Amino acid sequence: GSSGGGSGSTSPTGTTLNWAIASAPRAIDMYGDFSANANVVSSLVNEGLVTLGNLKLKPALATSWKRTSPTTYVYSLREGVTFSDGNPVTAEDVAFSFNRHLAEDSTSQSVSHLKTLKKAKVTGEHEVTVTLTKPDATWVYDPMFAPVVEKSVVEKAGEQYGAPGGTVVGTGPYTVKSFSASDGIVLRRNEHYWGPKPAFEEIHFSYIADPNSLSLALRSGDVDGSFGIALSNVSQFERLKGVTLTEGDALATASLMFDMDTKPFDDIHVRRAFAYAWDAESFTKNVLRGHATPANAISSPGFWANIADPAKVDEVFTSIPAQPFDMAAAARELAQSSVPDGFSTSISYPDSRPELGQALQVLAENLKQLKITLKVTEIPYTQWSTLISEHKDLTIQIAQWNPDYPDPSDLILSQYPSSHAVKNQYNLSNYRSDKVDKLIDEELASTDDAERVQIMTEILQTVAKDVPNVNLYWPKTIMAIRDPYTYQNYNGMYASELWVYNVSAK
Amino acid sequence: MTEILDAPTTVPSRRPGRPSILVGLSFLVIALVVVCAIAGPALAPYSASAQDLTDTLAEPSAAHLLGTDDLGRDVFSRILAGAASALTGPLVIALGAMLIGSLLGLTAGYRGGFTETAIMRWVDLMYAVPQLLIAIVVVGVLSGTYWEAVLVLIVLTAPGDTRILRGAAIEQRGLPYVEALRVLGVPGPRILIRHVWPTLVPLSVAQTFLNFATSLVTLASLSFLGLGVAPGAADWGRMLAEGRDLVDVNPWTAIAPGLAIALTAAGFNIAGDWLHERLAGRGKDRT
Amino acid sequence: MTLRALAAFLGRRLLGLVLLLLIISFLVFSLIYLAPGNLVDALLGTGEKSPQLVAAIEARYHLDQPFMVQYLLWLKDAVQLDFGTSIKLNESVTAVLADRMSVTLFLGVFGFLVAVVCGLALGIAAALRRGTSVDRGAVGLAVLGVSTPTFATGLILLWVFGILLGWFPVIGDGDPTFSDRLWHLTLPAIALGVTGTALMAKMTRAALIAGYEQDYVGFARSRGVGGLRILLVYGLRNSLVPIVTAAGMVITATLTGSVLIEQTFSLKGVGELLISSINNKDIPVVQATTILVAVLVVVVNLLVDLSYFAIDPRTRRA
Amino acid sequence: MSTPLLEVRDLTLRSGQGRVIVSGVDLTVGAGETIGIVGESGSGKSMTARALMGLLPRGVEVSGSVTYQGRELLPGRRGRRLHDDFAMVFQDPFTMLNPLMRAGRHISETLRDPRGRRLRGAAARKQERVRLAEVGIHDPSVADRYPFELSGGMRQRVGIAATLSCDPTLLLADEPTTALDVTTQAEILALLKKIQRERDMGMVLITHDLGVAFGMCDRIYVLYAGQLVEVGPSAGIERRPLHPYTQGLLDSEPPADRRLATLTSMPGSVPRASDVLGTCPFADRCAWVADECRRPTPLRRTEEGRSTACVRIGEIGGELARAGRRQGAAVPAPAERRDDLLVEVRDLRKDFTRAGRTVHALRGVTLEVGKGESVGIVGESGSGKTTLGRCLVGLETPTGGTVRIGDVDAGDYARLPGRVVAALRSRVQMAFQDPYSTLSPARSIGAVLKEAIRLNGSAPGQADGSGRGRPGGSGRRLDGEVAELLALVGLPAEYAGRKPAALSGGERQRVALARALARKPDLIVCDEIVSALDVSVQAQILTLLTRLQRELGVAYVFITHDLAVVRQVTDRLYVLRHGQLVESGATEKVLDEPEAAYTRTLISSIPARTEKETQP
Ligand SMILES: Nc1ncnc2c1ncn2[C@@H]1O[C@H](COP(=O)(O)OP(=O)(O)OP(=O)(O)O)[C@@H](O)[C@H]1O
Ligand SMILES: Nc1ncnc2c1ncn2[C@@H]1O[C@H](COP(=O)(O)OP(=O)(O)OP(=O)(O)O)[C@@H](O)[C@H]1O
Ligand SMILES: [Mg+2]
Ligand SMILES: [Mg+2]
Repeated sequence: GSSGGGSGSTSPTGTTLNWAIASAPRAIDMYGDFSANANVVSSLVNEGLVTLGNLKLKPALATSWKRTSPTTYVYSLREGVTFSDGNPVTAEDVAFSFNRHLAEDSTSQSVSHLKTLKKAKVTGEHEVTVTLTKPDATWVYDPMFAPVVEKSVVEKAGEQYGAPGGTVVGTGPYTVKSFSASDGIVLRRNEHYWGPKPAFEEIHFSYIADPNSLSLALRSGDVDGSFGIALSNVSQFERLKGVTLTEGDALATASLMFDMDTKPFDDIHVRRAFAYAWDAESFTKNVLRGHATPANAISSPGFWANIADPAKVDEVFTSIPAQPFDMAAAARELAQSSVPDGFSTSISYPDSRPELGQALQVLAENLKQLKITLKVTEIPYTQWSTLISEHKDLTIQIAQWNPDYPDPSDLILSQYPSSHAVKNQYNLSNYRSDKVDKLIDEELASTDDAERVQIMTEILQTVAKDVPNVNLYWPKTIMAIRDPYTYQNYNGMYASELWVYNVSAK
Repeated sequence: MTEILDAPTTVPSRRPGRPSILVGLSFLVIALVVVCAIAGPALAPYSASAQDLTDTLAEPSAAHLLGTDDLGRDVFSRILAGAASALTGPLVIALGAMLIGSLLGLTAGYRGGFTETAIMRWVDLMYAVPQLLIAIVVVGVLSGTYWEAVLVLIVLTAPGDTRILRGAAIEQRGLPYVEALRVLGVPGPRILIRHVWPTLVPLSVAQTFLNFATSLVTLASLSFLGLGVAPGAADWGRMLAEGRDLVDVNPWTAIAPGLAIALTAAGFNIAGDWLHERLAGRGKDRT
Repeated sequence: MTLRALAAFLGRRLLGLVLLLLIISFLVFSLIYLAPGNLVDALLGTGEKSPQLVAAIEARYHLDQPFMVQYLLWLKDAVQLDFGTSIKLNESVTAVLADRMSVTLFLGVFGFLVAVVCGLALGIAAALRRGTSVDRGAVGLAVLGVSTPTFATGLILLWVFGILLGWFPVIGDGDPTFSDRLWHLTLPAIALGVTGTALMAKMTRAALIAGYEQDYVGFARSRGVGGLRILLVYGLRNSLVPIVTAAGMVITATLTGSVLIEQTFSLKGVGELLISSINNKDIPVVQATTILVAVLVVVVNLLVDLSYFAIDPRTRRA
Repeated sequence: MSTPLLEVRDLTLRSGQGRVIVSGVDLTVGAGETIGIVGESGSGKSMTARALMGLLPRGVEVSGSVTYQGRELLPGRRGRRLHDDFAMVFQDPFTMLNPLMRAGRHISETLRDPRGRRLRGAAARKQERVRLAEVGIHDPSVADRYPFELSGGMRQRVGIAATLSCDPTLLLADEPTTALDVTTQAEILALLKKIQRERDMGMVLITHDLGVAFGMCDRIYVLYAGQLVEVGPSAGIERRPLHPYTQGLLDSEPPADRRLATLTSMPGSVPRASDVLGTCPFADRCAWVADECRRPTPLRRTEEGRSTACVRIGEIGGELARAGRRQGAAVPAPAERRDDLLVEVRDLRKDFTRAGRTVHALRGVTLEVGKGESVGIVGESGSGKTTLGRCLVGLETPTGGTVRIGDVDAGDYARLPGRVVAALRSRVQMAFQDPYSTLSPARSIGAVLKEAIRLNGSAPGQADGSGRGRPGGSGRRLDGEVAELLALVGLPAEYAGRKPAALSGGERQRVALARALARKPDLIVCDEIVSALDVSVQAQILTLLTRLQRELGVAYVFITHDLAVVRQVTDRLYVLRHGQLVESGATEKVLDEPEAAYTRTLISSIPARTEKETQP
């Protein structure tokens, strides 16, 4: 194989699609690797009971499901589906696919997305019943995170299941032809697939992390497309001939988090001063070239589409207080604070998101006027994730939070519960509000969309008043695709969709 | 074969003290960089960090000689401001290496015995793995800052100086003037410091210039890999790495720092070579 | 030099090598151990992590053991040439390295050849035409070569010959066929070879000039020995020690440069692997790669030293 | 004289900057004739030879005319021999052979078979054997050895054989023996003469040794600062030189057969050729200088076969001859003074072990030096002279035997307490051979001398301190002492401010002696201190040494391989061979009535000048 995706000459024929992902997955199986990077591949090979299509929940291996009690869901399985090795999918396999994440010695990477899962049981030849530990309005999405695997195969392969060179057997439209940690992945059409036949005979994935290299690969035709182009590099791709950039809602938020347990960020005036000093308008327009919009809440409007109409969503966001860019106001706030003469602090961002670095540099330049020195450093992604996971000496952090499922409670849930102000959870502000905690529990227990919208709006309003974080901007997600292909309905959850059906020739 | 027949019979001992145009230019470049390092911010039309978000990635114009970068900062001003960091790091490395190298090299060469063995084993260890690679591993693994990178490079550069000075010291140790001083009754440390070292200073200085050039390139390489320098700093290596992404829009964001690095390094290399040729042979002015 | 003396020499050097590898592996291991960031986060990123999950992963990679135990466990396997499984890539380190080695080796050998051939040619031309514009040109090129960071050279070549002129592919290492590899790796190899070329040219020039100053060259001339024979038998042959030494240094420089060049040209080689493994705290890979590089360098140095015996009869019979 | 083989007219060499190196040299060589070019260092001998070979360094321009058998050869092609019939023997056998090539290959590589192809294999071997035999090497295995496996004499023979491989008709030999032992020197010269006769070649012998020139050459060209000052048959010049410089050279050359009361020496040193253009080059050093010497002084024919550049030779001829005669008087060596022993060496042994091999440099040497006495040590190269000297000053630690200096056992300086070492240092000093590296290059002469003086200031017992800020007196007093020391060795006081690089070799050697004298020693070990110097400067230094001995009562251990020199400055003599003493006794006695066979060989190897010149 070749990292360049072969000679590239086959792409226009339409039988092979050459796609770039950032790096080699650890496994083509969510259990082994749950990164978006891996899921781009995995979602074509493995299917869950449900899936997403244009941000809407869709049946996949389950034809329908019922909530029989606040904590019980019954799934009816699609009949006549076989794995890529020809064996039929049994209810046994489906139950196993849930339960294997919960095993005593499980090292499943997707287990945190199955937090409320208690157990899956076979309750009929084509029926599986799932019980939860507590009511969870967002459970409906969660079967996405437990794709269906063949029990016998997984048990035989053990730890090596889905690893490079190891076996993977799924029910998706593609099956793994080869998988090397260095040379890339080749998927071949799964002839046993129950659904519509995808257009491409093969999909070749190559690993290209560096945006420059990616643009070169697109330019040369070695690669037909790639998701998630870094916003700071978009201009480079815009100039490529024969390459279309497609923009979608990322459902993400770039956010600056203050550790409210640490001086001087325990002082709301300091936090507000930061918020006023952030020139979101200018940054999103001039630096990110319009590929982002100023934000005033952690859950961007796109999240709400499934539970509220656009007018309602507008209403929600206008009701959330905001601190628009205003240096005078920032100065006023700081003057009232415990540190009126300014102070000095430092902040790190992950090297994988250069645009966060740009944002910090812009912010730092404005803070300079307030005599606040913000030292910006770039660190490797791994180190950065340790930094925020350790939950020690947080002081001030920056991150772009990405969606797991298209429901506004997704990011609210990870950011604001006081129970998440601990190690390996991401309430990085150490924000503790009894009111918000209570509202979150209510929201999760509710099954009524209007009610949930109502509660979550209240949460966001409350949080906005406390300013535990500054929501810097809502980024767009951008993908690049070469002629003759185009891509429909691109959005930030591309990795959870059967994205290959969105690719079509012009 | 006429070409080969034209070969030199012997090479004239180049008259020292008459630098070529190239050497002159090198010293000019060095002088220029030094001036920028000292007075760069004062000379620059803009502050190196001043942003103008309404004028990002502008092409060269009268207002911005080399255009602006992604945050609307003036590239020309940043190049001028970058001279300071381009000079200080390599300078500290080269001088540090010279100091350590002289100390260890002279001691090893003059004392011999166990001291020499210990020092030279250390040097061998440092030589067993490539310099830049170690720097990458250490700085990368520790996510070191610029100054940590500088520190690592001092440690990695010093063995070269040590080796050279030890060789020279061994050579000097056997020379009659050192033996004469011993017979005269001059104490060893004094011979080393007052007689041998001054003789080797020119060699050291020439080596320091070469080390400077190497360190400049190495630090730039580290910056290119995102190691050491803070983002947004007016550092040539970092600017080149960041400019690489913008080369389509304003190529000067990459070309200018690249040229600055290459020219400065070339300047120091040429000057170092010239000094080597001119100074290192001093003390044995016949033969 | 007798066979026994040679064996003793080799024995001593090999012992030194083993010692060196121990020291290096220990230093690198402790370095990574002490470094910020941890493996669990490398694997799970910023996903929420339950304590059980963290414990399970730590147990799997012995992260719950004390430092020395971890190192000894690693060492025990390493002695049997088992460098473990890459944490990030989930593949055996040996397999990953073998995979990556083919590109790096190709690139390295190619770059080395470029450096040696061009460097020798430039050096010889400069020495023979000392003081002329040929000499100044060659010296100028050499200086520029060592003064331009490898990655910058790479970027320029990539831009000019890959993008503007479109003569060479700009990404990847091509099919495993020799010709495609050659075509894909030409630009990287040239970029990689530039520093080496400069080094080689400088050393060759200096050695040849010094060589031509020797009495025996004048004596040979006075006997009417031809220019070509003087160049080959008197000039180059006698300059072989510094030239081989330079070649050894070029190999080291090539190894280092390949890290940067692989980044520039997006090649999946050992250098790229090293950088990403460092970032990912992939201890087994960093360990094995460092050891591999150290072994390479030490073996090259050893070969260079051994070549002195072959080159110079004085060292053999002394 | 036969028809000229080679005729050189107005040969002028200029360096890149237009500086003249050699100007207006005329030479003639006939077939079967040997001419000599003599002159001191830097006079342009080698450059002339190189010009004739076509081996000039890049940047040196040649003009004039060189005709060979009537054919003009100049300008010739760069990097190419001027003519294939010319060949050259080089000075240094240790550097002229390719170290990585078999000895025999040097001989056969330029040989061609009848079809013009380079000789290889058996044919080459055969030729190598034959040609080695011609130069007196009958051991065929020599051809297969590498140069480093051969002795200096062997290498020079191989070199000569290689030179002859192109069957030249004109042989140039640039100081072919200066790097060799006295005994080997004689053999090589004899060999060259023999081959020259056998082959009826023309030969140009370049040497700075008048004795050698007289013995070998038919005609001699005396070169001084790039100009010929005298030309004539050797016998004529030896009998009666027609130029003050030639006379000076003859006078400076110490005679091997007797000791002179004083060696006359010419003042000053050789100027640069470019500085004396258009004047008599010797004017500044000449006792008879007059205004007309400041004008161009071309060679003028004076009598049959003789020419001189001296314009005043007519007026001063007689005086010149008398000046030479005045030097002639021999003096008896001082009586033996053995009563007051300064140094006593018993059964001294020294082994060097390097790379597993042991060299026995000294194998039991016994030696005594009395107060104020000058003791010579002679022997061929590698006989252990230097090692012996270094043991005396503690630069080497003897393997066995004893060294007593005064009442101190000075066998191992490292074991002695610092106080004792300090005392020893002020009694025994050393001077070295190479004047160019005997002084710290980075420090001024004054600083060097002051440092030595300060070491005295510290009372014995605390001498090994830092040396800085010792009670050595005020700056002014130090300056005064420095001036005194410089005066003692005949240098002006302003030399204190100079760096060694600004001094000539002779001047450096004087400074080195001054530095040794600064410690007011009883004994100075002089290791070949004049062998790197020109004869005229050598004479100055030797005169200085005897004066110092007389005035200060300092004793010398004088190490040399030059028997003529040793006779002039020593009272007693030790002859060393392979680290063992073969003979010792009063210098006169050992040299005039040698007992050991080895001593006789040594003496007979001296390229002796005849005794004629002493005749009034
Ligand atoms: N390559 C060169 N370029 C310019 N001048 C040179 C060069 N080589 C030698 N000279 C000068 O030419 C002069 C004559 O040198 P030459 O070697 O002929 O002297 P020499 O008589 O052979 O002395 P020696 O007895 O020391 O060998 C010297 O003054 C020297 O400085
Ligand atoms: N430092 C040393 N290491 C090894 N061998 C040595 C050393 N110094 C001298 N020798 C050997 O000891 C022997 C005597 O050397 P020494 O220098 O005393 O001779 P010399 O009589 O001074 O000769 P020359 O006339 O050439 O100066 C030689 O064989 C020499 O190779
Ligand atoms: Mg000469
Ligand atoms: Mg000696």
